[in-house]
Formats: sequence, structure tokens, C-alpha cells
Amino acid sequence: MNRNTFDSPVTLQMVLEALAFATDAPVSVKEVCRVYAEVVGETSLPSEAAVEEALEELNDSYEIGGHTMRIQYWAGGLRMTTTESVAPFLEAFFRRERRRHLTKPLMETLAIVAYKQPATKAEIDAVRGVDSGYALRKLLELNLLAIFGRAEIIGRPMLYATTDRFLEEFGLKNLDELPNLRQAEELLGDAAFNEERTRLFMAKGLEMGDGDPSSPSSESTSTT
Amino acid sequence: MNRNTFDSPVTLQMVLEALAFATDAPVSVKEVCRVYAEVVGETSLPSEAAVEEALEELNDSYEIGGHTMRIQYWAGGLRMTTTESVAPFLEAFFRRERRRHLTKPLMETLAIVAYKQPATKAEIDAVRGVDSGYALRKLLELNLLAIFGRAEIIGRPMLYATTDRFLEEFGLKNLDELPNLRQAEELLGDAAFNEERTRLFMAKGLEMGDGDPSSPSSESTSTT
Amino acid sequence: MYRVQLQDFEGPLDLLLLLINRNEIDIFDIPIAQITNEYLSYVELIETIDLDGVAEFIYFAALLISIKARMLLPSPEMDEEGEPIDPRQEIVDRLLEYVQYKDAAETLDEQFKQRSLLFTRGEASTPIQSMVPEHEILVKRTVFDLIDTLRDVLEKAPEEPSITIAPQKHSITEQCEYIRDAVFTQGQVNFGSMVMGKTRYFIVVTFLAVLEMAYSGEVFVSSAPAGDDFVIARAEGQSFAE
Repeated sequence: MNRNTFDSPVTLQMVLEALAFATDAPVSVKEVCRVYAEVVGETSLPSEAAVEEALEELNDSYEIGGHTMRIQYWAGGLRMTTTESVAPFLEAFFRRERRRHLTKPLMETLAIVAYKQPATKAEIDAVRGVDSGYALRKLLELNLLAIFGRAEIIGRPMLYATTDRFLEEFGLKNLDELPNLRQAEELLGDAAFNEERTRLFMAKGLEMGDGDPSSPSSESTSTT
Repeated sequence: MNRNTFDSPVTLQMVLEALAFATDAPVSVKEVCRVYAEVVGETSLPSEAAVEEALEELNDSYEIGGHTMRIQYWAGGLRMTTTESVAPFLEAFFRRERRRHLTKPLMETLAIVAYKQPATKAEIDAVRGVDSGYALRKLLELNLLAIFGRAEIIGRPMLYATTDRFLEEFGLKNLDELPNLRQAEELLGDAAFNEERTRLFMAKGLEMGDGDPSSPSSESTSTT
Repeated sequence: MYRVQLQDFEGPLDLLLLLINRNEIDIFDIPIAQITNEYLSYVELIETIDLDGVAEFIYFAALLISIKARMLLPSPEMDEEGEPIDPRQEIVDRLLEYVQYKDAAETLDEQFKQRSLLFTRGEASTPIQSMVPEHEILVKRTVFDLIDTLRDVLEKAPEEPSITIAPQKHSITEQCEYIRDAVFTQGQVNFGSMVMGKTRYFIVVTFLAVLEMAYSGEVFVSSAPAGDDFVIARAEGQSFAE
């Protein structure tokens, strides 16, 4: 196994760090020792104390260096995580990611429900000019919309409304925080209301002043 | 949105690091800027240059600190990886050799598309002298190639191009980073189709960036 | 079990490059008659053994023959500027372009390997494995070297009344079993000794079985010390239970 020569020797601390980084489940101290000894070609395993010492040194060094990773010793294993201080940034990122993965029809349907709620499918279809059955099912599945009850009109159609999850995903305290309802009503009442404008509107309104007027998907560079 | 107070301010560099660490695909520089501005509550985005500077500082700091992480700039985005030096330990941990490779027909087809893109099947077949249908299907399946559209010629054949996944799997920031095509004369001159010798030559890592300006598609920087 | 395509190993341009390289020929001055004859001898054999994927080899054979014919014309063709056209130009251009992309493919392959030394987070759960199952073709020589051996062996084999050989699939399966047994018990065997004194049919079907097993990564094929034979060895870490 010992087929590699290194410019500078790889230390136990480096192995610990790399394993804590690359694995997606906690890695046991024993496992770190085993892998280290196996590759370096030592017959005796490093002590657990040595690993724990390396762990502390690493965390100290992250802190001193202003780095945002820490190695946690959880559930009998080591795992690298980010510090609490950057959590809001990661939350914001993943929220944006999830939103970006909402397709146009989903985004559009969601926007209409958000402003018209509670809304029937017929109302939504009328605004979009297309059937929203699939989009509604998908949004229910994603727990961004919920059935609010039934309208007291002929056929007693179901009423859709946004969920707490919706607020959370879009970083809103409550529905009052939805941007510029008057503008929204104008838009929604407009016959020329179209996808592009919804997107523009959602991007401007809901993305909380990132000052970028482009549609939320403009940064997706993937060709797939 | 500025709902967080921090003990010490979170810098752009820290946000970059945390995002490069936490995401499972390269995160674009723009996205780093947006997330940073959104959470910090700044209306203007940090410049891309600032992010790139932060990237270099981070990598320097990892190197100086003896850390095994590096942030790579792949497929137009940032992603944290381990250094080469710890690869044997990770391979031992995951109990597998990671010497991945594609078969010769696949690699040849991929190379032709990479340099000629967008390319039709007929163009690829012509270079290889054999049918590339199977290789193309397989490469589409692996998400290394994608259909780019159709050529405006008779039969409107499909056009193939490489994907972001290709860039990421091959550790390239963009298509400009593809090694220059070497001149056939030069290759023939050193008795190059002798497989053993070519391999030896490559193993020494001599082949890249020899400043050959004649690479045919080096100006196409984006697959989108 | 499926039939091996010749082009999974090498294509017609690879064969031409091999012939040029082996004969130390200047690619800009190809002795077209000699190369055509050598090339045809391979194509005939490939046709005889009914190896799939021969169509493209035949296309290039036709191209070579037409070049040879044009070379013999008393007055050469002229281009727009009145310069004589070398009929070989087309094939030379194609070979040069192919060499470039073959080289690029190897460079990319190296880049791919280098990149795979860098681990990302959550490595175990990334779909990287899906890249790997593309099995390695375990031939340490070109398939044409194997065909050379086959030619030698066939020449020594007893003549049979029937020349046309159309190996059935089930026979290839049987021959795979035959090789598997031998390789499993002896670790490695020489192709020559596996088919010594057998009929041409047996030899050809065994040959195809070897290609198939090399293609599926079950055996490793490399050159024999003697040079005129090849060795079939058990691929390392490969279970024969299947």
C-alpha cells in the first residue's frame, strides 16, 4: 500500500483533517488511526490521545486563522462543520438554491397564491392562462402551499394558501412582509401579466434588496 | 434582513470559505457575492475581484497552516477539496482506488467534442473513422456532454457540447483552460503513437500550457 | 453476453497509424501500395472471423484502393491553382487530425486522473462511482497484435474444407467457459497452447471469446515473452464466480 512518496510527510493531524472533511458521516478515532497506520506503514496504531490532541490543535488553528470550519466530536466520531457565525449565510444560500430550483410555472403559481390567497385553482388558471394542476400538486408536495378549505361557491372548489414553510423559505416574517402588494395586484390584474414579469417581480420583491434586478435563474450556468 | 448580530463581523472571505465547504457543487462567485450582500444587508455586491482575492488568501493560509484543504475554481465556481498529498489516506479509508477512467472510445469522443464544440455526430465520426453513437449516448448519460441545439444545416443534426460537470470532473475552470492541442507533426516527430512512450511522457506532466495559440475552439469559453 | 465490436478496441485509423509506425514510414510520403496491401490483409482476416464493426475498416480499404488507383493515373489531378493534387492528401489530413485528438484524449485522461486525487466533501455519497463502471479494456497490446497472432496460429492450423466461419453466440459462451477454467486453474495461459492442434473454427471462436473477456475486464491480455503469442491472465481482484 505504501506506494507513495511525499514531498513533506503527511501527519496524523492532516489525515484527521482530511477524513473529517471528506466523509459525510462521523469518522471514528479508531478509523483515523487505522488509516494513518495502514498508509504510513506503521505497525502500531497512534494513540487515541494523539488524535484528540491533533483535533484540538486543528480547531485552535482554525480559530486563530479566522477559518469557519471546526471539527466536532459527535456521536463517537469526528466531523467537520461550519461555525455558527456563518449559519445565516449558509441558510440564505440554501434558501436561494431551493428557490432557484422552483421552475417557472411553480414560481408563477406560488406568486399568484401568495397574493390572492386563499385562491381556487380556477382563479389561478385564469391568471396564468394555463392549467395549474401539476404546479399546485408539486407545491403542495413541497409544503409551500396547503389546502385552506373550500370556497362557498358552486362546486365548493378547494382553496390554496401559502404555508409557514413558504415564509421560512422566502425569509418572510409574515404575509404582511410580502413586498408591495398594490403593485402585485396591479400586475396580477393585468391581462398582459406574464411569466417574465412575475419573475422580475418575485426577484425584485422577494429577494430582499440584493439590488440585482435580474431573474433568479440568471446565474444558473449549467448547460444540463 | 439584518437580523443577525455577530460577535465579530463575518467577512467575505469567511462566507466564501463556508460556502465552498458546505455546498456539493461549485458555487459561483456571483452567488457568493449575493449571499454575502443579502445577509449583511449591503445593497451593492462585493466585486468578483474581491472574491478572487479572498480565494487566494484562503489557499495561501491553508498552505502555510499545513491544512489539507484547498478551494478550487472549477466549472466557473468555487469548491473545497483535499490536497493530493492525502489522497492515499482517503483511498484507504474509502477502500477503493479512485483511478477513474473512461474507455478509449469515450475519451476520444469527449476530447473531440471538447475542442470542436459544438460538434455534430458526423464531425466526430469523421475524426475517429468509426461510429460514435454509443460513446455519445454514454457521455450524455454521464452528463459529461449535453445537446447544445441543432446545426442550421441539412438534416438539422444535433450539436453536442461539454457540460459544467465535464469541467468539474476534469478540474477545469472553463474551456479556456483546456490544454492546447498539440500539432500532429510534433507528435509524429517524437514517435508518439508508441503508447508506452506517450504515457511516460504524460506521466512526467510535460504536456500542458506550452502556449500554442492554434487551439481551434479556445475562444468558446462557455457551454451555455 | 454480447458480441465485441472491433471499434471498442481500435478503429481503422488506429490500424493505419500502426502500420505506418511499425514500418517507420514518413506519414507525408506513404507508400500507398504497400500500406494498402498490409491493411487489406488485416481486413480480410477480420472479415473471416466475422468480428463486428468491420464495415468502417472496409470503408477505409476502399478509400486506400481508390487512392492507389489515382496514384497510377498518368496525368495527376490539379487543384484550382494548377498545382498537382496528391491523392494521398485526404488520408494524411485525416491521420494528422486523428493523431491530434488521440493525444488530446490521453492528456484529458491524465487530467481526469489528477483531478480524482482531490476529494470533495461527502465523497462517499457523490455519484462518482457512476463514472467508474466503464470497464477497462484489459489489452496491453493493440488488438491488431492479437490478430497477428491469430493469423500465425491459423496458418499452422490444419486446413478444413469449409473456410466460411460464422461463430455462433453459444460457442463463444462455451469458449469463455473454456478459457475461464484454464485461467482459473493455471493463473495464466498462452493463446497458442490453448488452441494448439484445434480446428480453425475452434481457434477463431476462442479468439473472439478472449476479446470479449478482455473487453468485459475478466481477463488481462498481454504479450508473451516469445513475442509471437499472447498471454491470457486472470484480471486481478476479479471474481470468477459470476
